[in-house]
Amino acid sequence: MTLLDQPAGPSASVWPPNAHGPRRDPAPLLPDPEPFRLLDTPAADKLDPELLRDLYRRLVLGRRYNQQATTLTKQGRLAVYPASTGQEACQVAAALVLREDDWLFPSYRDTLAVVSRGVRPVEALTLLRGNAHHGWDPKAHRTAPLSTPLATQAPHAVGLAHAARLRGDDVVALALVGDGGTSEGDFHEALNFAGVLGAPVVFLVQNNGYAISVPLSKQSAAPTLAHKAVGYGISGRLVDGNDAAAMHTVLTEAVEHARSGRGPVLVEAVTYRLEAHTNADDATRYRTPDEVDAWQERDPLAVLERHLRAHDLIDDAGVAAAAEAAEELAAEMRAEFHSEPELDPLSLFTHVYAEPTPQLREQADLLAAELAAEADAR
Amino acid sequence: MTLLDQPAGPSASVWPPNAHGPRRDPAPLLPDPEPFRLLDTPAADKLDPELLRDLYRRLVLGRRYNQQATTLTKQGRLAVYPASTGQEACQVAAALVLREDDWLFPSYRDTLAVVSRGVRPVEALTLLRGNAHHGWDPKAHRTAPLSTPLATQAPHAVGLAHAARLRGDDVVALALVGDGGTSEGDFHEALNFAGVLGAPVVFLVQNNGYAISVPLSKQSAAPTLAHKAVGYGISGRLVDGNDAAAMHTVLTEAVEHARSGRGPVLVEAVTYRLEAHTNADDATRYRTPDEVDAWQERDPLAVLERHLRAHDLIDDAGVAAAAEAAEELAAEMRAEFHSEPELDPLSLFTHVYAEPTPQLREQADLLAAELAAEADAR
Amino acid sequence: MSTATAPAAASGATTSLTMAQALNTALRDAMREDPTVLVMGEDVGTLGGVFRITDGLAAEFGADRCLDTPLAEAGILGSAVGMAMYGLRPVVELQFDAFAYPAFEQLLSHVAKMRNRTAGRLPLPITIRIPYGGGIGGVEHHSDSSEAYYAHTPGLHVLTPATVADGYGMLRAAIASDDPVVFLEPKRLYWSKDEITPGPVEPIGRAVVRRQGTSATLLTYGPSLPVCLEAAEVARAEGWDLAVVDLRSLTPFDDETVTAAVRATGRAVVVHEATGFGGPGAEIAARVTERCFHHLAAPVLRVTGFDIPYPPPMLERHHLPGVDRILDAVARLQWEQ
Amino acid sequence: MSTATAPAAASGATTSLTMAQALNTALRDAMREDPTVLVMGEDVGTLGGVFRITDGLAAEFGADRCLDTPLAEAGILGSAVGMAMYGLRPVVELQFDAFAYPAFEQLLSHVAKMRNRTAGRLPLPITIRIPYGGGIGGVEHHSDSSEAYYAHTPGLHVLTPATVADGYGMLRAAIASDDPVVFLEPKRLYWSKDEITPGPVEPIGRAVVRRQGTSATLLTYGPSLPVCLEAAEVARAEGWDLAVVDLRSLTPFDDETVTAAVRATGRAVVVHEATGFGGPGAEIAARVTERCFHHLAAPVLRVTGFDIPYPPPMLERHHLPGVDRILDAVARLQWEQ
Ligand SMILES: Cc1ncc(C[n+]2csc(CCOP(=O)(O)OP(=O)(O)O)c2C)c(N)n1
Ligand SMILES: Cc1ncc(C[n+]2csc(CCOP(=O)(O)OP(=O)(O)O)c2C)c(N)n1
Ligand SMILES: [Mg+2]
Ligand SMILES: [Mg+2]
Repeated sequence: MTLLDQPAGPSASVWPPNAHGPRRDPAPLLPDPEPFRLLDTPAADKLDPELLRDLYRRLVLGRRYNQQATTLTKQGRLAVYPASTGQEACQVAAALVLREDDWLFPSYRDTLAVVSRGVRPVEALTLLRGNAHHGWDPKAHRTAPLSTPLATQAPHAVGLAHAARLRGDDVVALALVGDGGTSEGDFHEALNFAGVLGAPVVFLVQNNGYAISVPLSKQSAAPTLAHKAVGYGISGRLVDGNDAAAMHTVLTEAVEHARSGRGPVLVEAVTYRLEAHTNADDATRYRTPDEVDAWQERDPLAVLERHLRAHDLIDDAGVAAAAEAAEELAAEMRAEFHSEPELDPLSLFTHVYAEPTPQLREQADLLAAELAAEADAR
Repeated sequence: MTLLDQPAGPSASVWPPNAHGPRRDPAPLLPDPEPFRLLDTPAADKLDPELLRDLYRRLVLGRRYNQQATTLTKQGRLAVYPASTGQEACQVAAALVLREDDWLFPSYRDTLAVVSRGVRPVEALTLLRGNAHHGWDPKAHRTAPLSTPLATQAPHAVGLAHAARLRGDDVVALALVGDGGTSEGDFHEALNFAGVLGAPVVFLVQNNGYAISVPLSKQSAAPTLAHKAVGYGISGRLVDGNDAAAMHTVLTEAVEHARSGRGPVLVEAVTYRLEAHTNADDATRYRTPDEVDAWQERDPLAVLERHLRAHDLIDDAGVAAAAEAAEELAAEMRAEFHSEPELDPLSLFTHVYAEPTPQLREQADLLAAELAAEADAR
Repeated sequence: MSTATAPAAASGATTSLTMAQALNTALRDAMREDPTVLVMGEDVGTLGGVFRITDGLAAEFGADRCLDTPLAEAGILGSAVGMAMYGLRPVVELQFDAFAYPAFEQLLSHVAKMRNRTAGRLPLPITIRIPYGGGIGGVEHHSDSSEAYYAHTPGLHVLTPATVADGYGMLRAAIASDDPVVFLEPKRLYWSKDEITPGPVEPIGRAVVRRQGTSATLLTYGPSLPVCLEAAEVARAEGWDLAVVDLRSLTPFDDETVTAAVRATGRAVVVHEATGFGGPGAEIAARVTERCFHHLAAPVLRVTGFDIPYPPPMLERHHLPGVDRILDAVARLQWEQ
Repeated sequence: MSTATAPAAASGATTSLTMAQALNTALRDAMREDPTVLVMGEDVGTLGGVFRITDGLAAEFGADRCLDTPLAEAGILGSAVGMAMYGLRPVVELQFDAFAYPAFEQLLSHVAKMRNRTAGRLPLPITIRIPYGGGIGGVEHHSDSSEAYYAHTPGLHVLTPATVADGYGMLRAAIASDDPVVFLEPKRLYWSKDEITPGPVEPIGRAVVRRQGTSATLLTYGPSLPVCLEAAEVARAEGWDLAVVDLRSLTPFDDETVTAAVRATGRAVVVHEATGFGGPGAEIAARVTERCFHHLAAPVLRVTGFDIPYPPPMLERHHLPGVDRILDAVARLQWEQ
């Protein structure tokens, strides 16, 4: 089943005319029983080699980004970093399938998706560096701030997508949520609103198996998380999140589905968080090295590289070029984080309101006086 | 499919060993496409006539209860009354299928279910009378207070059911929610917890087509509300809520399913609110007389009486006896509401905490002094 | 419930309206003037809201601009955030005070903080209308006074009108604000009636002295304003000439007006329905004392709802600050010094 | 993050523990003594909690009594309500202050009100543990001080320990309480260390004078207690002898101890991290002034977090009440009269 096959009209009913209907056929909403895959399947032969090479270069970049950011935490340049290592195919595809005027709603782990949209790493990582709550211009990049309160960004995406449609723009919003985030009430309310409004929004759940230490089996008893879609009358898709080609295909279809007015889509990408929750976490407390090793085998980067090599779509020079570009990114990151950020304590009081209240003006004066006294004392 | 057919084990997967699985087969969780009905079908022949007559008597009682309560609002004896007229089959069946040690979690419209559990009308209606927040002893009747904040009682039911199981009791909790209530985050979180914990809880959604003025079509785009079950890995059932026999059968199965450790069940009963939202509501603003008329035809009381008469299971004397019992209930209600309730203003301060805080003691003294001064002035 | 659709009120013309009609008119005028203004919430469309404040708006502006939403308050406020990010100005109705609680995470973690988090790049011009307070015989969860939660949350403006004219003017100002406003509508004043002359939109944040007085100053807002005015009338017979200040805005707070009004009399009582402990009256008493300490002949006293869950209808009159309780407090202002 | 599992502490024996270990020991002792006590929340089981406060409990008591829940705070608190109705005593962990907000409806409309609604028939002995406050370099939403919301809600007890001994003793008291307790754990004191001697469970609601003094009284609690004690040390050099009161319980409030401590010096400063406007300090200042007006030489001043969203890590030190800011306030207490 592809997304293009849409539910038919209401089924016949013995019911009196009422407000309950029309009832829909659930079949087209249900995901395939197994995650959609392309690499290492016969269908892969039809894929555009240039797309695959592009995805490869981006995954290499993404992996290096994750490594460099992790290193920055060790050097005290970042307060904390939740790596998306192992989830790069999801991150990269999420950014790649969007048009420039589409909107991305990332969760706190999704800085790589933000960087893949063109935001500079130092801006994407501002929150985690600790000098400000947020870095980039959300409107310029059509990318909402990282959302730390889980799933709360999902209703924002619905509202924005609906507003865009009201204003006549064929803009799509893509919201990123974790497997843990699907348990939150906001996830439910967002999907329900999206279904009712028919809003052009795509929800991508990166099911990486854990919410910090809590495995999916303690998070949900659903057949798959994609099955949640049917309860909202929206289409569900299940995809191998470590297969960059499958991710790109499914998300492209989902975005097209939403853009063309056929309603929202819930995509579950089955993937794995190869690193700990953040640098502050100790993952050995809740998972075995064997499990991690097995998933290393399905590392999205390795899977794609194997495919490219097996099909002679890349040579050593291509691999080296990708690695070189990644090193450039890493060097840029090191340079950008080398110096201490500039800080203005009085910025605490700007932007609480458009105009500071009289109360805030008084408080700013107090702080200014303290700073002046401190400076005098020095 | 009956509830007794349970999902098989995990399906085979190409996935590495991980925390994501086991994945389940969704098929057994999905509701039938059309609501389950018994009356006016061949299957009705196998029903126990005594059960049908009992249901009939209870429906007659329930209808009269609704009428009398509505009358009490007109006389100013109740502050407000949300009638369950048209939904009596749901209300009565919900109470009837529970064992004495099972727990009921009613919503604000479900006082008839509470009365059907054996609570005296004057206690069931205390909240709506306005003299206190709540009437009956919840533990004695295993019936939680009416929940006004919608769907918030659903997680309570899950917690109680889980606690009972932890304590070794084979107790089931039944939570009543409206179609509107299914949109709330708490509904989602409750069903998800229930699925993960495998808690012995049954959720009965009375889909009466409206949340105040908002029709179901603006509330949900799901094929049916029962389809929401699959997203939580629990069983969904769709039933004709105006068919008392079907309601009784499906709820009995659901309770048995939960009690026997096979997990929670979500039952959607398709029904209709024949009266306005409450006596303060003007339903003509949002629905047509034609629609109401059509549903009058499917009045659960009329449907059952037709069935009983057609199958010679009741005679005029039986009908008269039911009516008489109902008049007795109505008379009892009138008598109980005839007098003004006794009120103690100082009760405001009892039961805020087990022991009043020093602050509350001061405030109680203040009120006591005011009351004394008032009395003196008289 | 009767209709709130107001006689078409041309700006500048004087009309007799209820508070409900004034609010309805404000919404209509704002929607007419600005196509980005939209109304959303439970039952706001076809029904016109349970208090009929949105009556007629769906008919005039269509279902898209007067949107009946699913029943989920976090979803309502959360999607309003997204709409505001895309340049709309949503006016959200949350049906009753206690039914705003499910939206608290969206309110506290996003609505209140978004401008600040993004250094001004994502302002959220959202108005959140909440019918609040008691005195109408509502059953539990229908009479909470939750303004203290909002007032303690930086990033929100917290307004509450007490007069019909303010119902119109302040709601217009709230909708015009580029920052989120929690707009608290005193339920029991919905049916109060007055002549008003809709004028230009005033900036928010100013208190108003509703009654001049020399003996002591009552500081109040919203549903308690009429009670305080009545108390001041009664007090006259007992020889007290009470000033009454209507705060109108809890955030920002008008220290200037309040401080001047208290200094003028040297005695003050704060009056509100909300629970006293940690209520708005605590802040008001504390800041008035900080600013007027040497002008005060007595501590600033508070007459508030008790520290209890809002009581059932038949007992609510004992909970609500009434004329007698206010006058008792005035009497305790150490007159015999 | 290191383990919080404490050396087995026999009641009555003196042990050196961190606050985290003291809390862990309190949970373990309560679970050993009462089989109806159970711990639940996100990551509390296998991981032992992100701050390791529940470390080792799943191993000792099993997954059913130390329950890893799905990630949904309203669901956690809501199911705890049902468990308490069936005779269990759930101890709920909400992972960080701002992640308690999704549970506010359950907290405000059910947990706080259930005993009252049912005239005492459904008491809810639930302890809600919330790591709160700043000072540990947490990114946004990880450093809120939300105690004012809880303290303003009748029906809740609101406790916050500031010493290792109170970490143990007050958590035991909270779990023993038949009423719901919001138990606020100052994150930045988790690693503070002290010798403690676990003793019998004390009743809740009493403040403690941590330092006697004659010049002025600092009123504080939780994370600000060590700062106030340090300020008092520094003040000595400037000739002030400051008393320091640790409130420990915001609800109930210990008027007796606080009033006596303020009357003894005639001057007071309230210190806390939470936003000042409508914060706990407002209530404290207001009620102290009501009770001590003629003993006061100066208005009660407040040193609090500013009225802004909690700042990013690199700026938080400018927001948090520090020694200098406290001493500046003390200096403003009108000494030259
Ligand atoms: C509302 C809320 N509750 C709790 C947290 C604390 N927390 C941060 S990340 C996390 C786990 C998230 O798991 P998941 O959604 O699967 O995303 P992942 O970390 O796997 O990317 C938790 C519990 C939070 N950020 N927000
Ligand atoms: C959390 C919450 N939001 C809003 C309301 C106001 N309200 C009371 S009843 C109602 C409609 C309920 O519809 P439904 O769940 O279908 O139940 P029904 O009235 O049809 O029985 C609404 C919106 C409420 N009680 N609780
Ligand atoms: Mg995850
Ligand atoms: Mg309904």
